[in-house]
Amino acid sequence: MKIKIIGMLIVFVLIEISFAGDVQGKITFDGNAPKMKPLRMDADPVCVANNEIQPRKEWLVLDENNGVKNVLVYVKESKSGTLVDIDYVPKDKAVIDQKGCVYVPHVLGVMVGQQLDILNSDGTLHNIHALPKVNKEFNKAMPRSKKQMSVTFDKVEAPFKVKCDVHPWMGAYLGVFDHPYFAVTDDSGSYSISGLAPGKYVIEAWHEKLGSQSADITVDDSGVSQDFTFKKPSKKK
Amino acid sequence: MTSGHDTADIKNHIKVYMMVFAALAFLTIITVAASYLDLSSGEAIFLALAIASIKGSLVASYFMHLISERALITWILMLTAGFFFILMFIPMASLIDQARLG
Amino acid sequence: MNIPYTVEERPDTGLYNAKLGIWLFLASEVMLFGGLFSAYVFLRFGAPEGAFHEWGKELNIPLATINTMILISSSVTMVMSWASLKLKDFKKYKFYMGITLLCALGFLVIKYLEYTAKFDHHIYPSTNTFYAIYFTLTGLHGLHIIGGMVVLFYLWMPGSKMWHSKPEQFTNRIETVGLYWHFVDLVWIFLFPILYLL
Amino acid sequence: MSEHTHHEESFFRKYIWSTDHKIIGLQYGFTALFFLLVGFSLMMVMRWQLAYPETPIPFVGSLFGEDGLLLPDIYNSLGAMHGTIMIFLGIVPLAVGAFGNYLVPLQIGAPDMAFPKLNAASYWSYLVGGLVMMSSFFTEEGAARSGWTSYPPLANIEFGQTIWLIGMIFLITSSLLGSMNIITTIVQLRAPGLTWMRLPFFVWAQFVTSFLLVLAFPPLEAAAVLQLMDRVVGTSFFLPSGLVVAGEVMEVSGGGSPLLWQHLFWFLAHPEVYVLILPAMGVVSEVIANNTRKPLWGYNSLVFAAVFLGFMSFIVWAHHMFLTGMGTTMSAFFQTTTMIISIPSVIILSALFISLWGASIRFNTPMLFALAFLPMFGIGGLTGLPLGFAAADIYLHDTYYVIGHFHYVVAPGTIFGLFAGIYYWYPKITGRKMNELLGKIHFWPSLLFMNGIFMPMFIQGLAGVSRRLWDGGLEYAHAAGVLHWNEFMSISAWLLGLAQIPFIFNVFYSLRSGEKVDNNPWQATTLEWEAPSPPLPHVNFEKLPEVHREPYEYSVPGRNRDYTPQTEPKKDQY
Repeated sequence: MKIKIIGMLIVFVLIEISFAGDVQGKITFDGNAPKMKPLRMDADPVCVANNEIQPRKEWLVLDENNGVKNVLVYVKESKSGTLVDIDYVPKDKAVIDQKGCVYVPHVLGVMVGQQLDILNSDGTLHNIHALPKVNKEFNKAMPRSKKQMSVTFDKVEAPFKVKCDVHPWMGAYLGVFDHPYFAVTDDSGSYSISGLAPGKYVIEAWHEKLGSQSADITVDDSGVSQDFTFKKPSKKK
Repeated sequence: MTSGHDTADIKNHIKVYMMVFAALAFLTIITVAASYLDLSSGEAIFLALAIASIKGSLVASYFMHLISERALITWILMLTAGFFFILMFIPMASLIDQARLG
Repeated sequence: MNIPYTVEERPDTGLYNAKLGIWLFLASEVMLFGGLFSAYVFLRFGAPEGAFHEWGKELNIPLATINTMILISSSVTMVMSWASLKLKDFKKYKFYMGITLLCALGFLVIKYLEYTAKFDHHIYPSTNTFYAIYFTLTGLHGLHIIGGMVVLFYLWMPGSKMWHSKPEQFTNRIETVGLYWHFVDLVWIFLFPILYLL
Repeated sequence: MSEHTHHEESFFRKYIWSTDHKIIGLQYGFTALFFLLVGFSLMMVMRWQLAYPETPIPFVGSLFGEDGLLLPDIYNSLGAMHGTIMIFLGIVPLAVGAFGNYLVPLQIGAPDMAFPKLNAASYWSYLVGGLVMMSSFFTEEGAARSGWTSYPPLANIEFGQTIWLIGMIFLITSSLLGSMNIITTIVQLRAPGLTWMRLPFFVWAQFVTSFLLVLAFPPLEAAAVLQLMDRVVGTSFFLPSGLVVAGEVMEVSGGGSPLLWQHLFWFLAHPEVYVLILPAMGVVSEVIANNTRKPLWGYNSLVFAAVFLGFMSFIVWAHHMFLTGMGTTMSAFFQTTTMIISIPSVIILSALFISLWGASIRFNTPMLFALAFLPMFGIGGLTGLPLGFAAADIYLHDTYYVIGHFHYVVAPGTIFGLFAGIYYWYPKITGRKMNELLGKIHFWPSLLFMNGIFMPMFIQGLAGVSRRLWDGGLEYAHAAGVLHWNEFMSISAWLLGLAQIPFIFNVFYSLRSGEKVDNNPWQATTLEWEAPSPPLPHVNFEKLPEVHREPYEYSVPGRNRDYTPQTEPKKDQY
């Protein structure tokens, strides 16, 4: 009897997963693309040496079709039940690297309890300083010999800034979620969130300078597409 | 000194305590009343601290028997008072000195 | 061998040990409050002209005046309880000591009312530097009152048995704890004008 | 007294919850020596990072993370805790708690301290404070890392500081109780005939020290309370408005001043320097008087110098603050007082040097340490003068020069003095002498390596190397020429650590196998040598001593012995 129930449950779960829909879309920017200024890294010779081409600022990165990179898109809430088991923690680690004295990636989502590996590929002193409001702030020096350290976050939090106290130009943004349904747009501004159970959701796109937009979506077996268009920021920087 | 008190002595003391009590109560009323007067801040500070000092010395002299206490205690307290004022005024003086430089 | 001069006075200094001890303790207390008063003066000088006066207007002067009276009274009853022991009147000692404790309790109750009134108006130690030093000074003074009450209560109830076995030492104890109590009163005499009136 | 019968006390009553000043003194002594070792170990770890930056630490590296690297945060913690432990948990408890407790009642002929229970409370408060401090290493956020000076705003932001403050409040309480007790004991319990000018200089040193503690510590307690309020309740006593930390405006109510902390802190911390050095001077004076077999030269001037020193130490504190933008008037005032305070120090040192003149010196281990104290303290004192001048201080401030300066005062200075004391009074405590050969094996390398550590610091400091650098100055071009000294200093530090092994061994070895001695093995004059070795529990003396003489009547012409105890009646001079 018990086995039967468990078997049914497994089948049910499998069906759920296999038929779960994908959300995908593209973020575009409407307006004249501002030019990203090059970063001046002369203060630390190692930083200059570690970059073949001088990196530029990253607060608005567009491709030729105005697709916006580095937008964090995530399911904000579900209107049909919970999103995921509360105890679910992904086994994969998230990774952020300090490479060429910039953070790679520039925007990142992690789950509550998920291990985030912080790498130092530069061979110089970095000091990673996260500025969360809800989670615990941390401020750790990583000398050149310290190649890796790990942190986890234990509370859900909207994207917050991470910076380096040694190199003032370095910055990254980190969002913490209690579900795995989030994605960051790629070079072309596209994103894809997979595995959502059919139902109604609110999804939100967040950008560090352009603000955030949300939309109601209904996911069915065939998935759904949701694009966003961001306008030029009111105050140019 | 204290061991030498006889009964009459103590009874005299009690009279003094009552007088000191009356003086303290009176001075408290005066200082509160004075705070409602329209004084400049310098005058107000001077008046309030003067009254407080009188009250304080009444308590110290009579309730704490400092007026008839041994010299050793007085010396220790004078030393303490000296350092107390140093602690009080040198940080303030340094602030003023700093302000003077602009 | 017992330690000499615990009860009787040493001829050349004229003091028994505990009296010198308590005065040294009070000297250190003077320096403790000296540090805090110094902070008060420093912050007052550093604040904008007249700001401390403005900020202090929220305080309740009538309540504080009553509290000043209460504390002065407790000081009188304290010295009276010692005088009663000198007159070998144990009953009166109990009476005066009881009143002293009652006054101390009254003081704390009024202090509590003042504090809660401030919190109700969303005034906290973090509001500005005046309230920072106000709460610190009065809070530390309140702790001194509480500490004193514990000792006074002990000497009023369980500790008073000593009167029957060692009356002189007990009288000395009352004198030393009295010195402490008057000192706490003395501190308040200065706190009252600088916090409430200026 | 003999008619007073003592029933046997249980082990706990006798050795743990004791109210006997001798047991408490020993408790203080062992705890403080343990903390000294801990504080020194922290420094040995830090010296690895300085000598071989960013290489894994051998042996103990795993304590600091998987890769065995000493990260800057932990380096800062170790630095802050090294200072705190050495000063507040090591030397002050050893100098005042242990030596003061054990010897003051004996030297003034008293049965115990004036307040035995308070004495025990003082020790337990110290122990709790010490454990609280140490516990901060094991918290998630780690120990305090803002230096032993805990300057805000850094100290307001950094982790672990709250525990540091709570620990300090316990330690301050302990010191206050202890020092009130010592003053009362000295004033009230002097043996009959022991007038003020017959007190051994050690007692005078303890007396002045205790006054410094009683009057200077409370302002730091006030400051600690204020900083605790800042950290816990959100006040801004030490945080100015519009404070920007790492590019972000801090959300504080503002209006405070970091300078307030510095004033309150240094009001204690400068007298604290004399708290560290005076007891050692006292010990050294006793040892020198005894081993030169001569009266101390200028006993009166020693006493007045010590008292004057104590008094002046309260009005020099802002010479630590020349770089805070203090005005020129104040700088000039504090520069002047600082120069004045060097006078009594020089008087004391000169008197001790002159005491050696024409003496036939017994070169035993305590005397070697005492003799080494003199030039070492001399170097420490003289190198302090440039720091007292505002103009020179601007260049030298916060460099390794400062570190070298005060370590000469405290490490080969005070600690050598205290070692001298341990070797000198060990026979009184145990009834046996410490092994002389082991003592010399302890002394000579210690002297050598102490200088090996601290002398190069002057070189680095004069080159301008900052004292707080985790990599020892590797990143700075101006440090390049003097960086090679780091390895030399570090190796000296580790060898100094090795040199302490004979001492530790000696302490326990001599307990059983040391040469048995009578009550007065050094043929000394002061009262503690009248008591049995070890002194009787709770009463010290078989018969209450009476004093008839000056403290140091050595080699008085016409007497048949080269020493005359203070208790010897004046009439029958044989």
